[in-house]
Amino acid sequence: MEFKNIGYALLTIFIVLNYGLILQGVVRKIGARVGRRYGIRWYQPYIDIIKNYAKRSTITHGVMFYIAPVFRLTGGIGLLLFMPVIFGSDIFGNFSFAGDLVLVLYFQFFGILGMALGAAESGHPYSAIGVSRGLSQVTSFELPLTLGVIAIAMQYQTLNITEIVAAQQGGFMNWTIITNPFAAIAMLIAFLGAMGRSPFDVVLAPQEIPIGPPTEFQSGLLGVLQLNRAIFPAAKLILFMNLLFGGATNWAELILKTFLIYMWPVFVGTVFPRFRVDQSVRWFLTVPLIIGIIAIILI
Amino acid sequence: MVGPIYIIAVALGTAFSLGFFKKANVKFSFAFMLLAMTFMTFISGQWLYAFLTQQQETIQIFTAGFKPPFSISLQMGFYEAVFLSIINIVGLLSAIYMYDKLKEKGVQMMMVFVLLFMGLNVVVMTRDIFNLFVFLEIASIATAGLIILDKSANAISAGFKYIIATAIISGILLIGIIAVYYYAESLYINDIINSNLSFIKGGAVAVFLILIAIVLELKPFPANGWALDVYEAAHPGIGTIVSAASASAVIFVLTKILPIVGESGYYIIGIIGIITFLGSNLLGLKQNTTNRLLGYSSIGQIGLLLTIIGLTPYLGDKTLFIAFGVLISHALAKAGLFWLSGIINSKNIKGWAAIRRNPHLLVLMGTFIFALVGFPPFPSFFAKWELIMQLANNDKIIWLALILIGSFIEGVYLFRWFGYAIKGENQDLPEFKIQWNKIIPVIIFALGLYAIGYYYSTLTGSAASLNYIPLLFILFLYAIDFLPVYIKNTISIAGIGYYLYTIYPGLEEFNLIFALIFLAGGILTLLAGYTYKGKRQGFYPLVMMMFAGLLGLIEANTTLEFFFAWEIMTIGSYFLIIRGKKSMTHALSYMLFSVGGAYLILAGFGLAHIGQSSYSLDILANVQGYAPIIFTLLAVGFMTKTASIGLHIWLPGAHAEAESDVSPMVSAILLKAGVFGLIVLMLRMGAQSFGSFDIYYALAWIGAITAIMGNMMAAFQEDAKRLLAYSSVGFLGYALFGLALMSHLGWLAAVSLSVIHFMFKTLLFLAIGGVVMRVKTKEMYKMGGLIKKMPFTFISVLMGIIVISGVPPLTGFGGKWILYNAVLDKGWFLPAGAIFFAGIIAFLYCFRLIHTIFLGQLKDEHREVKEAPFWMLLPQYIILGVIMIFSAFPNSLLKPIGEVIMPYFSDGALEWQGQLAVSNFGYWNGELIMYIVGGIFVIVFAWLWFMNRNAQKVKQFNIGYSAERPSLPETTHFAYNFFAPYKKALGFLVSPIISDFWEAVSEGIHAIADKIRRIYDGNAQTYVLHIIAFIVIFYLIAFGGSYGI
Amino acid sequence: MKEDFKKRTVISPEGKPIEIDPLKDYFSDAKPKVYKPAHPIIEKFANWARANSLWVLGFGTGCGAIEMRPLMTPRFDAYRYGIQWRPTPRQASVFVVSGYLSVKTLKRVVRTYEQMQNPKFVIALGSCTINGGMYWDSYNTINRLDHYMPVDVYIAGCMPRPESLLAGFDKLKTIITEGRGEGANTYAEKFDWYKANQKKVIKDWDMPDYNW
Amino acid sequence: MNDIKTKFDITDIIEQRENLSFITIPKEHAISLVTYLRDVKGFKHLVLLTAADWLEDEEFQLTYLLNNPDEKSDLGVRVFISREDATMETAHHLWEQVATYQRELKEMFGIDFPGSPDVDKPFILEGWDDKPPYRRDFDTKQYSEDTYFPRPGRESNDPAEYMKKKLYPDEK
Amino acid sequence: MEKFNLENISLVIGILVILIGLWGLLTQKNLIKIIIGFALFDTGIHIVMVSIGYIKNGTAPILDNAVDINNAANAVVDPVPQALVLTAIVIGLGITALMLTYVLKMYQKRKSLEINNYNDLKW
Repeated sequence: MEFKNIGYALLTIFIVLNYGLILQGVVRKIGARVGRRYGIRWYQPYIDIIKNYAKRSTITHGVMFYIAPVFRLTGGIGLLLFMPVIFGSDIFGNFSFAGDLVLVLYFQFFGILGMALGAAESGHPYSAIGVSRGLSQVTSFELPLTLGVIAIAMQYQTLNITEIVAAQQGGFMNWTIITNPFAAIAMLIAFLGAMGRSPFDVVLAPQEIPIGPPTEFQSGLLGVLQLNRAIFPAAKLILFMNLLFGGATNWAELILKTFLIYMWPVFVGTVFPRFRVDQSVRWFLTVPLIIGIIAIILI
Repeated sequence: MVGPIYIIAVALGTAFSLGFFKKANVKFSFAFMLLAMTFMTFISGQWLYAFLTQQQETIQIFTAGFKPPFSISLQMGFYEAVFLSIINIVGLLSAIYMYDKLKEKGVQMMMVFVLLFMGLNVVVMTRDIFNLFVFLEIASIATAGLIILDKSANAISAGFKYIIATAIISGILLIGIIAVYYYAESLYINDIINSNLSFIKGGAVAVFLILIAIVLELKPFPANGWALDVYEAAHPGIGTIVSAASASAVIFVLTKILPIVGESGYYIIGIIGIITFLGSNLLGLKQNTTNRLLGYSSIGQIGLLLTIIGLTPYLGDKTLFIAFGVLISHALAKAGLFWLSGIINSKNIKGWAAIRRNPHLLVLMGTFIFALVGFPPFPSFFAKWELIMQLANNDKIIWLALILIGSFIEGVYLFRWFGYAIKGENQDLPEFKIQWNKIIPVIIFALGLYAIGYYYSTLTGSAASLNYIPLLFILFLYAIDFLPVYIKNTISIAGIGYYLYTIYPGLEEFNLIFALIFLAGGILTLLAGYTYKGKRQGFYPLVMMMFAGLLGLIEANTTLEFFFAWEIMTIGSYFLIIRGKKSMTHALSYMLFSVGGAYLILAGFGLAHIGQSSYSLDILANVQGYAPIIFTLLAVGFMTKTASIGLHIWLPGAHAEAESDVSPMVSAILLKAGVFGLIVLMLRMGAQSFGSFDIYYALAWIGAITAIMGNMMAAFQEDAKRLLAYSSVGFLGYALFGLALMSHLGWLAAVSLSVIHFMFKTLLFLAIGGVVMRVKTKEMYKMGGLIKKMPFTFISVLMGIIVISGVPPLTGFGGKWILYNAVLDKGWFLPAGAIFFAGIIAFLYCFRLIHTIFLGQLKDEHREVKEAPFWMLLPQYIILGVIMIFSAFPNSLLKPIGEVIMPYFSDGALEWQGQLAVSNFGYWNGELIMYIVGGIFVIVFAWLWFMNRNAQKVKQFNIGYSAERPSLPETTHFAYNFFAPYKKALGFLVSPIISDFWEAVSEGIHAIADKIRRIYDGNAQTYVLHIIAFIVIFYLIAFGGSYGI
Repeated sequence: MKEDFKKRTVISPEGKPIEIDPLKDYFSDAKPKVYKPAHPIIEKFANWARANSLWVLGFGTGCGAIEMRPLMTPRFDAYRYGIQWRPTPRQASVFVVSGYLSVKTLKRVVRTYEQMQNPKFVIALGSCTINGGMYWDSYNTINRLDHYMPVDVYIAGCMPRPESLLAGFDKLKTIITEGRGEGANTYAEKFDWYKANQKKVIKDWDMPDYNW
Repeated sequence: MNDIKTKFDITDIIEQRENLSFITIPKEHAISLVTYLRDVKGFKHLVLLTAADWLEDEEFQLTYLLNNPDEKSDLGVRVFISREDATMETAHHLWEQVATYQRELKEMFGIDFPGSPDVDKPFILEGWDDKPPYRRDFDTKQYSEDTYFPRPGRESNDPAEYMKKKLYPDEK
Repeated sequence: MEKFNLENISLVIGILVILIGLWGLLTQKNLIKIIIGFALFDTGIHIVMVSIGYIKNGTAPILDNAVDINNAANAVVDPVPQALVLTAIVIGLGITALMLTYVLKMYQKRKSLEINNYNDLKW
């Protein structure tokens, strides 16, 4: 590791952050257009973040509450940096030499756990309810995801993401989604849960428990969370792109692929209504689980 | 040397001369009687000494100067001397014990008493069967006479039943004797033996009648209702005599008679014995009446002895060792318990809670109970060990199984009783006062048990190396129990530390790792002991006993040492667990699972010993046959300690109810004993399978399901310590899974997870223990918001749960990463999926733990709660430091473990490049991750701090609450049934199927016992009918179709 | 005052009685602060962002709530102006008080307003908030919202149509960009006056002076 | 109806419609009548309990409006109680929800119902310290002007006049 | 006719008395009658004992002139069973006496001789 890596990492974060924000805006815009609305401006997420940072007063419920957004954003950035973003690029390989796929999978929880703790310290019952729902849902979609990951790791005989991407080079017929469809389907369904969009958005459930865990967060704290909301989904998209869709050799390819992958939960989300938690837990542990098991058996 | 004939002379003389004393001189006459008893004891003891030290020859005494058959002959040999000593010592101490009663009843009773023992003495010594009959009758008439000591109607009617039954039995005996005489034309036993009666048509029947009569004197199941009533109703002193002295004498008679019967008699004795053993213990289950329970236990023990005698052909020259071990433990322990029951004076076993008022009495009772069940260091332990080894060696698997089942059932009711004594909650406890004459005999017998136990251990060839130093240390701690806590704590820590220091150079491989977990862990948890004030009576000896056991496991080279240590550990932990609040039922279930598990281990070792001369643990490596069965038995035995699914139900309660610093000991340290056992087993036995079915695959699934179930149940607990306890269940599931993989990485994962589990579970249990100590409740939803009051505890819990959940950068992730790689190496994907599912479920309970206790709303009552005591925090922060080091430099933990595993599994080892671990599949650099995460964290935090440095601190009700505001913290803290939707979706998985199963088993057995015991309807005639039916049935069995037994 | 907010004595785990004053112990009693605007250039940029990211907390008190809903529909689509709805006062910047305020409601409105973070803006909807409207002589309905909290924009009407609302939001944007949206600071500066007015009508004042 | 008349001391009966009538009864007998109606006559449902202030007669009028779901008919029981001593027997033992009505009446009219649960707790007004507001001698306009900072310059116009003047200023 | 010799007859009678005694012991509800049953049982055993020791045409086992010393073993009735019977009778007496003592005590306690009244201890 050299110090220039840090510079490269900052560059990656910068690009992905912007990409994430724009993606967020564009997707919401698309959602609005589906509903025959004009929708927000594509740069609205930027304004929101600036607005939140420009808030003058902040309240805090305690230490955990204060550093929860830090945990969250660290989780998001870490997830991004532990993955090779652009295949074959020294600059955007980031810190993927520190750990493999297992690290990436487990590092997701770093932010989730930290956020949950902070939200809980706010003392707001809705936060706790949101966390309860969120964790319940995470546990359930993690099972098909794990099965899919094992299947993929076995398929390529490695846990090294770079090598997994390398093995998928040379045309889309080499992509995992073609070569190992069951694992890919199981993981893509789990991906729906991971993105937290409808029908699996009961965690935030704006009409029900205001917005779940972040209910009490405001101003700068919320701003940090918003940054994470830009980076974290983008990082997840990149992970799935790397695992299932052959990775990307340049930014254009990355943007195209991740955008299209994102359309999958967006599409499902605009079509299906919300599941209750027990329903989604049950659902994840039936259909996707069976697909995952088939994927394992077929190895 | 005083001739044995003087025993009779003295007894008779005393009995007659007592008649001259007047009632006024009752004290003097008692002294006179005592003198006589002492003299009898002296004579027998003197002979015993002579036999033991100077090679004394067996002597024959012929009365009236004739040789047999024309005279009555007595024999004094080594065995006679032993039995006479036991009987006379029991007699002497009984006399002392019954001083009050005898004094009250006067000289007549003393006469009867002396005559009873004269009868028993002669019964042992005589070689003439008619003489035998006469003195048996004298003994039973005397017994019946003594029963009247108690004036209650029950005692009298019991005595009547007794006399009717014995009269019938003696009638049978008489017929047998005369018939034998008819065929053998001699009453001298040696002559009868030579005449081979069993091969004569009628002779066999005659012999059978004698045999069955003697057996009936031993109260075989089910023809024993009369004896039970006596046990229940008569004075406890009588119970002692009947159970300890008379039974010993009759057992001896049986061994005298058996040569007449010949080889085939053993078979019948064995069957009767095992039926008695099982039946009587089964019925004992439903007993609540102390003395009747003891009666059932007595009969059960005699049944075991009969079984052992019946198995003589297979046990060979070990019979004596085994039988005597069982007999002496039974005699001393049962006598002790009967005497204790006379002191406590509680008819119902629940009333025994009264015994707690005097802890020393409790120690005595514990001694007797553990001796009866066959725990070390008592003779019965070695006897049972030898018994199982020999049975296994002779392929008597069914007998082995039945004996273990019987012993287990006996353990159930004895420990239930003991539990009531230690922990039972009972309002109106009987008052009792301790008289010296009553307590001294009890103490003598308790000490005798220890002494004989030690002597016995030296007789066992392989046990010579048993390590008694820790036990002496325990004794020392017991002696200084009156000192305040901090002194004893320091001494204990110093003791463990010194021992660790001395054995450290000799340790290697797994022994080193586990020694560190056990002993260093012990020191850490003991540090928390400084928190306690006062004396903490009885705590330190018990703790040290557990650690002595754990230590013994590590030092064990032979199966016996291993088992010895295992049992010592069980005793210590049992007492530690039962010290907790409301722990009675949990401790019982712990004990039962432990005893059951121990018996499986015993059976496994026994089978492994087939065809082996050595007792070394290495015999496991080349067992002769039964390999998969041995493996399964041992594995299941060890899994009772690791609390794998199905065998886990003892754990949550036991761990949750224990004291704050005991929970980490039993949870973080004790469970590792099971892991250690599994490692010892797997290293030596290697891969095993039933046909094509791989046992390890099954183990992996068991591990995976244990992990899921443990974690899920943890997520649904309201009780913080119970949550942690279930979490232990789950985590040991991972360890089991890792071990089952049988690969380098699997073992690396399992061992490192064990180490990590030890660390974080100690951390968490201490932290939660500190919280519980402060807030005085374990229900999590009653806490909340404690972060502001106990920030240091919060930090350790936070780190603990990050480690549990395996989130990078802390060290828990290392275990998960290795497990992933191990699984991919091995190719067991479905259980792997389950294991990782379990890992994710861990998040649920982790979050719940920290949220409901430390976050959310602080409760009214807790507004002035203080931080946990320093001595609770100190060990936590030591562990925390170690965790941080292991997290940042994972190879400091994993590399040594890997090197230990290397000789056994070398394939697929990790390759270390600095802190970078490389496996076949992936790589991981703990140090780098730590830096990266730390770096990002600091930068983001700095940014946030810069933007929001002057944030307004608000209080707990300042929340956006739909324009309202909360009014009570209780209603605002979302904590109860935290994962309600999850429970709705998956709760069916954690429905208590397993506890229901065990409960149903237990209920069923109890119901059967209840049905069967209805045969004892309390009517003397029914009992006579039982006796006759018993004779007829065994006649049919013995002569089924053909003559000749 | 609700029973739960009265002083009570509980027993600590050690058995010591503890006096609890919920209003003091459970609520912060800090006074609001006046936050000075930053450097004009930064402030100008910040105001632009604030103006274009109006996160609305709708307080539907009466019939007015009905008129808010259409703003989200495709027909009016307030989102395109950067107006979004936020369910918690912590995150919202615009407080829309839609309609008449009974004394009881006023208490909640004040509390909610105080829970929002500086800078915050108030849009008062309908005649009732201006002068009581049809409830001008009611014994239980306040007449002028601006006596109880700083109001940036009044939208007259009974009720105002969604178009007026949009016009009002537009007006608010102008006010913010011009740097006149300092209601939160005004509130802090004239805190005593506002409090006196509030306490005059809210008879059972059972909360701290400032609800953080 | 005749049955009631014979059994109770009815002072007045108004038969508004076929299925709606009002009967007036002295205060002392009201609850027993209501009980009778509920238990015997099938008026199982209490529609409402309300009051009117007859300031001039120095009386409050309480109306228990009962409904007979089987016959689909309503019956109002009117009770006049004096304004001076505005108390009435409680009826919460007949219908639980009456307690709520009585709380409201206590708050708004100052009619007391001794024994009714929580009758003294504030119902919708929090901390009201003036005369009960529904009493007609309470001047709500005055109160509002004193309390709620009336906006100066409020004038009211007849909309028809105003628009006429504005649109057709020339016409008279 | 061999079967109907003295020893066989007494043997059969002895066994019959034993059985009658047992029958009485098992069926009678009165304590005294039960004891009588036992006494019969005991007596039966004694008869059996004596009859087993009997040698046909043997004389009393007294070594006087009537018996040839060298042939004594065949000529006299075996003396041992007779000695045994004496002892057994004494013991039987003792037991019977003790039983009666017990019955006395029991009667003093409960004023009843019905065996079913003494079933308190069971199970």
